[in-house]
Amino acid sequence: MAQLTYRAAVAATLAHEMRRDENVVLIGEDIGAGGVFKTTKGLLEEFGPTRVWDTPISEQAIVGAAMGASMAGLRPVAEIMFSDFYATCWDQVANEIAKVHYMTGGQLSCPLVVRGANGGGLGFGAQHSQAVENWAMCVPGIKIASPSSAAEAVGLLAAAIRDDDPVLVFEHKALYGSREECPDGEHVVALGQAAVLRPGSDVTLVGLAATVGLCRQAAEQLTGDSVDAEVIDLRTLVPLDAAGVLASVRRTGRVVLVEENPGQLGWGAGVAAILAEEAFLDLRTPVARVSGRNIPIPVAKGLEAAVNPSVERVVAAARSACDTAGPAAEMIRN
Amino acid sequence: MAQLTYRAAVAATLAHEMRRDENVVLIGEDIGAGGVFKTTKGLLEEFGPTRVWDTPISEQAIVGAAMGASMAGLRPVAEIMFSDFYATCWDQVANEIAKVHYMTGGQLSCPLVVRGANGGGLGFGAQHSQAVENWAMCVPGIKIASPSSAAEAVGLLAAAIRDDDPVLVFEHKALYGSREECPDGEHVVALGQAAVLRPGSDVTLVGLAATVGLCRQAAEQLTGDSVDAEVIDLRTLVPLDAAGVLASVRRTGRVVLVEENPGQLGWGAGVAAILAEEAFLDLRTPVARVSGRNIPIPVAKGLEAAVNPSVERVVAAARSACDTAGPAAEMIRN
Amino acid sequence: MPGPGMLSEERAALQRYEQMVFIRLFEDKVDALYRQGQVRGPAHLGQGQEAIAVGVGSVLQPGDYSIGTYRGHAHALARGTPAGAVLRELLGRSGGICGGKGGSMHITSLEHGYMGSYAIVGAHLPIACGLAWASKIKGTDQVTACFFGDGTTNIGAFHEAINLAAIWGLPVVFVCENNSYMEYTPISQVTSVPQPAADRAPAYGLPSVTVDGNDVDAVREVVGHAMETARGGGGPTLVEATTYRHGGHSAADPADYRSETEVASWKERDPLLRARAALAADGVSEEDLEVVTARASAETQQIATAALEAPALDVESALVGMWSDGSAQWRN
Amino acid sequence: MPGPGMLSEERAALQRYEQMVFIRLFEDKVDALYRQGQVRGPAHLGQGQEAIAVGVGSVLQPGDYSIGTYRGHAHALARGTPAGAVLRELLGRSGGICGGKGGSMHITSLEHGYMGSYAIVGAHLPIACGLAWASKIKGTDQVTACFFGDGTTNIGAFHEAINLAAIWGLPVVFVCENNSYMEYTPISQVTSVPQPAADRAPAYGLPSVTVDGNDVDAVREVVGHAMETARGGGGPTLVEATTYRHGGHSAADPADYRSETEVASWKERDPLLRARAALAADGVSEEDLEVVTARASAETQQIATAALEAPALDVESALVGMWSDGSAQWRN
Ligand SMILES: Cc1ncc(C[n+]2csc(CCOP(=O)(O)OP(=O)(O)O)c2C)c(N)n1
Ligand SMILES: Cc1ncc(C[n+]2csc(CCOP(=O)(O)OP(=O)(O)O)c2C)c(N)n1
Ligand SMILES: [Mg+2]
Ligand SMILES: [Mg+2]
Repeated sequence: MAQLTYRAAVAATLAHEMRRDENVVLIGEDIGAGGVFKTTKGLLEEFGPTRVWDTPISEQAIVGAAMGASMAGLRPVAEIMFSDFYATCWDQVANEIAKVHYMTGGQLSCPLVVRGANGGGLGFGAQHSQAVENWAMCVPGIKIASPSSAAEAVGLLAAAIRDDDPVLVFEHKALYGSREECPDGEHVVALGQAAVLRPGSDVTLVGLAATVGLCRQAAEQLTGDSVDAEVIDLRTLVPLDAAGVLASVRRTGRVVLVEENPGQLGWGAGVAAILAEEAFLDLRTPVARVSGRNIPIPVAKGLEAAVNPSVERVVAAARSACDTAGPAAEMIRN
Repeated sequence: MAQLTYRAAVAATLAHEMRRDENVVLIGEDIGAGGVFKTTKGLLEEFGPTRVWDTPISEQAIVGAAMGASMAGLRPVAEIMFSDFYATCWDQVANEIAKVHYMTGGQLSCPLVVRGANGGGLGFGAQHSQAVENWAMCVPGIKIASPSSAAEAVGLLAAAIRDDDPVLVFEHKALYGSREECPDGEHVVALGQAAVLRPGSDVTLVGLAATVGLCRQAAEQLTGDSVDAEVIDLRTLVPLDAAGVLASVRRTGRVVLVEENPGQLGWGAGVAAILAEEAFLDLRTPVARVSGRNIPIPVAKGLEAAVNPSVERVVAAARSACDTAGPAAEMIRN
Repeated sequence: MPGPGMLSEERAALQRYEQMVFIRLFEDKVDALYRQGQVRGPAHLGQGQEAIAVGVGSVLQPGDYSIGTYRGHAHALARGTPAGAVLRELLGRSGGICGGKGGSMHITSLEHGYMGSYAIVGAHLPIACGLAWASKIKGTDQVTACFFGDGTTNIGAFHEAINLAAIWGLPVVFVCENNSYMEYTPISQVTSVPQPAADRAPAYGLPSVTVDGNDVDAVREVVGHAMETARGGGGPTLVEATTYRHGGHSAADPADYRSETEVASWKERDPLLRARAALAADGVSEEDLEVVTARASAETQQIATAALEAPALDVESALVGMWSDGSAQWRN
Repeated sequence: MPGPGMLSEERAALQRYEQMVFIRLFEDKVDALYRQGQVRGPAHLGQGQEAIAVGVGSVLQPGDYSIGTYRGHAHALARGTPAGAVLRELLGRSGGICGGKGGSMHITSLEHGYMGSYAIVGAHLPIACGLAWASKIKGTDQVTACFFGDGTTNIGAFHEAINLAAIWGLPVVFVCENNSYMEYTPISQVTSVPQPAADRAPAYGLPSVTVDGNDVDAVREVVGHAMETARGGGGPTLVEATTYRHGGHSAADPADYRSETEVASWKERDPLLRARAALAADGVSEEDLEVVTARASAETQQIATAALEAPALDVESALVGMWSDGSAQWRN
């Protein structure tokens, strides 16, 4: 076991997978110098320029080249520095990579990974702070992972690289500095399995990436109100562990979905819709969501905090769901 | 009143608005020749090349130029021939147009429209058949309209052009040939107001663009089962007439959301989530969705039909919601 | 089969001619079936442009990659893709090369190295780079040929792809089929240089290479040379081949934005007539040439008959095949 | 103010020098405040590149547009944007030019014709086309200046924008600030031609235009000429100005991928030293030059003090201002 930061966990996993499989090659901007988030540090030195390919600022070429190479049998891992930049190569991701296996009747496959920094909290502004895993969830044919901790970064990235389908890995930039014990050697977290990080009986808090931390903190605070919250880390959106969430919600009867996506249309809406269809009888209170506000993300500290989800908002939503003496009381039927 | 096809309604409205306001200019591929869907027929002839601008195949330049021109006071209407191609200029739409007003503290505005052909049903395949209004709904800062008929095409497009914010208009390509009486002269449908096309008391069917027709047909069929369905045409996703849908659902207690978006994450999930949060006590049965399957769209006729929503699926969902003697019975609590 | 008395190069030339004739008749047949309402979705045909697909195809080796567009029937067929499976794909019958999921715009034959037809303009140029990049990394001597149109030279993906191929010295030959039109708009009206591809080559440190795209031998020579360069580690070439599509942008397009004289003048330069004249000049008999045409015609007819009789697709197949394990589950 | 006895062109030259000095000191101050943790988010500074912003700014007329990137402080200031409002924006204090919503990467001043700083590489080149397109449609004689870096020449939006500007003859001057690096990667390593912008100009039917970007007078002359061409209906120019950033890609970047000798050699070519030497050669006294520096320094200090004392932002302002009516309602 080694203490690793989330960013080092990414670099270590890339190295591990590159040692394991010579078909794993890296492509991206400034990755040779270690990457702007230091997630590829040391890899050019270890693997040389035939495995680590520095590119021009050409996101379409980067992702398109990864696609072509994967069709020819390699397992490229492309970096999109900030996930907001997916917009500059969205055709390659949404229209080509996601569809080519299906539309060729299964002839071509894309065992590739695209990874990069996602999410807000660091004052990077409207064009460098978005959580855009909802964009990807709109498009059938791509898998979506988003680790909430260093150890998960290891396990999910390894699984993504080994998967025979295209996987987008959304690393959360506010977590890069977070540190945790990471298993040595092989550590692979199967895609499509949510983790129950804290069992609880009163309310289910569901998070992804950075919002998992909000859920955990909220759960701590809620113990003060004698609310016993279960915390679920979704880990992947596609495949989605709907059964895991449903099982928890059926037990607790209450749920707060905590997403950084704008509530207008984020993964929280996707999960809420499933609950509304399939856990309707089991819910004791309405589904609650804590989402990013439906607004671009501002830079100034207080302003950004007002837009992004917060522990306070999670606690309030959970309390309102559980507080049988409060305003939610009349809404509880069972 | 004139009988117009949906495609002619688009052309007529563009002409009407161009006559009304000389700041309205058109930009797009092959629009001078009338456009591949004939939605700009006759406009180059009437308005000349200083109002109708034929472009190279350069979607980023098209949408970016529209943005810049709108910042300088024009009211450009850009055509993106097939909405799938938004992927090639998604940065301009999602990261620039949607955000520039907010991130400049209100200094710059983008009173522009981007319009084009959306949706499936004609065998155009995975890259030319998507309903991608869900992509746009993921991004705060853009308005979204999608007319279900020729008269609505007139009213919503006119409203979009006159709006001071950016509006994406998703015309449904399977509706272009549909024909209807359209009001002469001014006809503007305010953005953000859903229409109740058929009042009913048992179940609310909510559609958008081509799925409105599915809802109407389903409502007809359901009368045979003595089910009185209310049909709502959402018309716009942003602004969303959530109040209109909530009011209907509070009355009927049952809802089927009928979307062409993949159910994985489409507007149906967005509306379902709102209902799960805000109409929980009023729902007599679980929220039901009929969505596009979570798969790319195939070409062959029967295959495409199996992926897209159908009248049969709407009828079945509505029946299941209403059939108190059937398997949904035990789910009805009120 | 060309007569046994012929020299082998002469035989090969006659085979190329036969391929061109076959592709022409195949496209004509698709056009006819389209008009009968048998082809679902759009069909972008390539009559008039056969010399490029066949010329390039003739210098590709087995194991090489090629990749093209929605106007891709010829490119698939020129690699040996079974025409029956292509036609069944267009008709939505069982036995289609993509199982009815791809249709006309997405014809693909992995087995023949034809790595797909793509329907978003420009999108496949970066993908072509990726194929060539894989060959470079693996150290094989495979070459990738990438077909695209004149209109494609104005989209961003073109620029990013050619630059990447150039800096990495990728073994890819970009073949621009300049047929003078994007859809309805003349390319000259929307392009800042007269030769949309060749005049851009220097912007990537590449020489300007043009070829008469209606002359199959010229295409062979120029592209063959580019391929040998690529195979030898000399990097990419951007070739502009001048040609013309006899029909509209797609089978649905009457193409009345073009003058009759323009169309007529290009039909005089029909690549099939040119190839036939060249063969005749080289001493191939009228009889041998007629045999070729008759055989291609019979084959087309036979393929069409069989395709129209093929069983319908299993509709349930629509709901599988999204993931590489054959499934389409996105949640549990 | 430069002394009253000076000729007006000499006074203007001294004013330009003062603007360059002020921008340098402003950026130095931002750097210092960044190091103190006062600046939230990234700050991309432009020390070393001042001659381009000031040279171009000096030939723009009121009413003209300019547009730039995340490295945009200089471009905003060179149009007359109040430095205090820029600094408050960076510090997230009230009175910021974008209300604290934009920050360093999105400095904008509509009032001064500076139509925004954009943080996605290449995105603003099409927008610049749109500004110029509007001028053309309205028949005004406004010109748009569009700043971007060498790294930007390899992204698709660059290609689409320059082609569009060229075919429509738009009144826009594209100014590439070639500082030899994208972020950490030397531009030569990822670009297929030695001069990333100038060597691409012919691909759009435009002449290759280069200028020493550290010589404010040369920039004035070359860009001024391009602007007159644009204003007179002669269409766009693509100018490549060679320069160097003294610091890292952003204030957080130690830039240890560059050799000390490389940095030192460029610091010898510092545009401020060059301008100062030119002024001295033209007879401007040391005293006048020192006055300029002292004034710029005092102003920077005063602005910083005021900005640091400015009240905090109203946090609620985050939740409004998405739509042009000032609201942010997306549903009822
Ligand atoms: C990004 C994108 N924009 C527009 C289209 C619509 N479209 C399909 S083919 C075509 C013209 C392409 O012209 P060219 O590259 O010359 O190829 P050709 O059709 O002449 O073979 C257009 C505009 C598209 N498929 N993709
Ligand atoms: C599409 C996109 N890709 C990558 C980035 C990250 N990025 C920001 S600045 C930059 C380098 C830009 O280089 P250049 O154009 O030379 O401008 P400079 O920073 O040198 O002024 C990169 C790669 C981005 N902002 N947008
Ligand atoms: Mg063409
Ligand atoms: Mg640079």
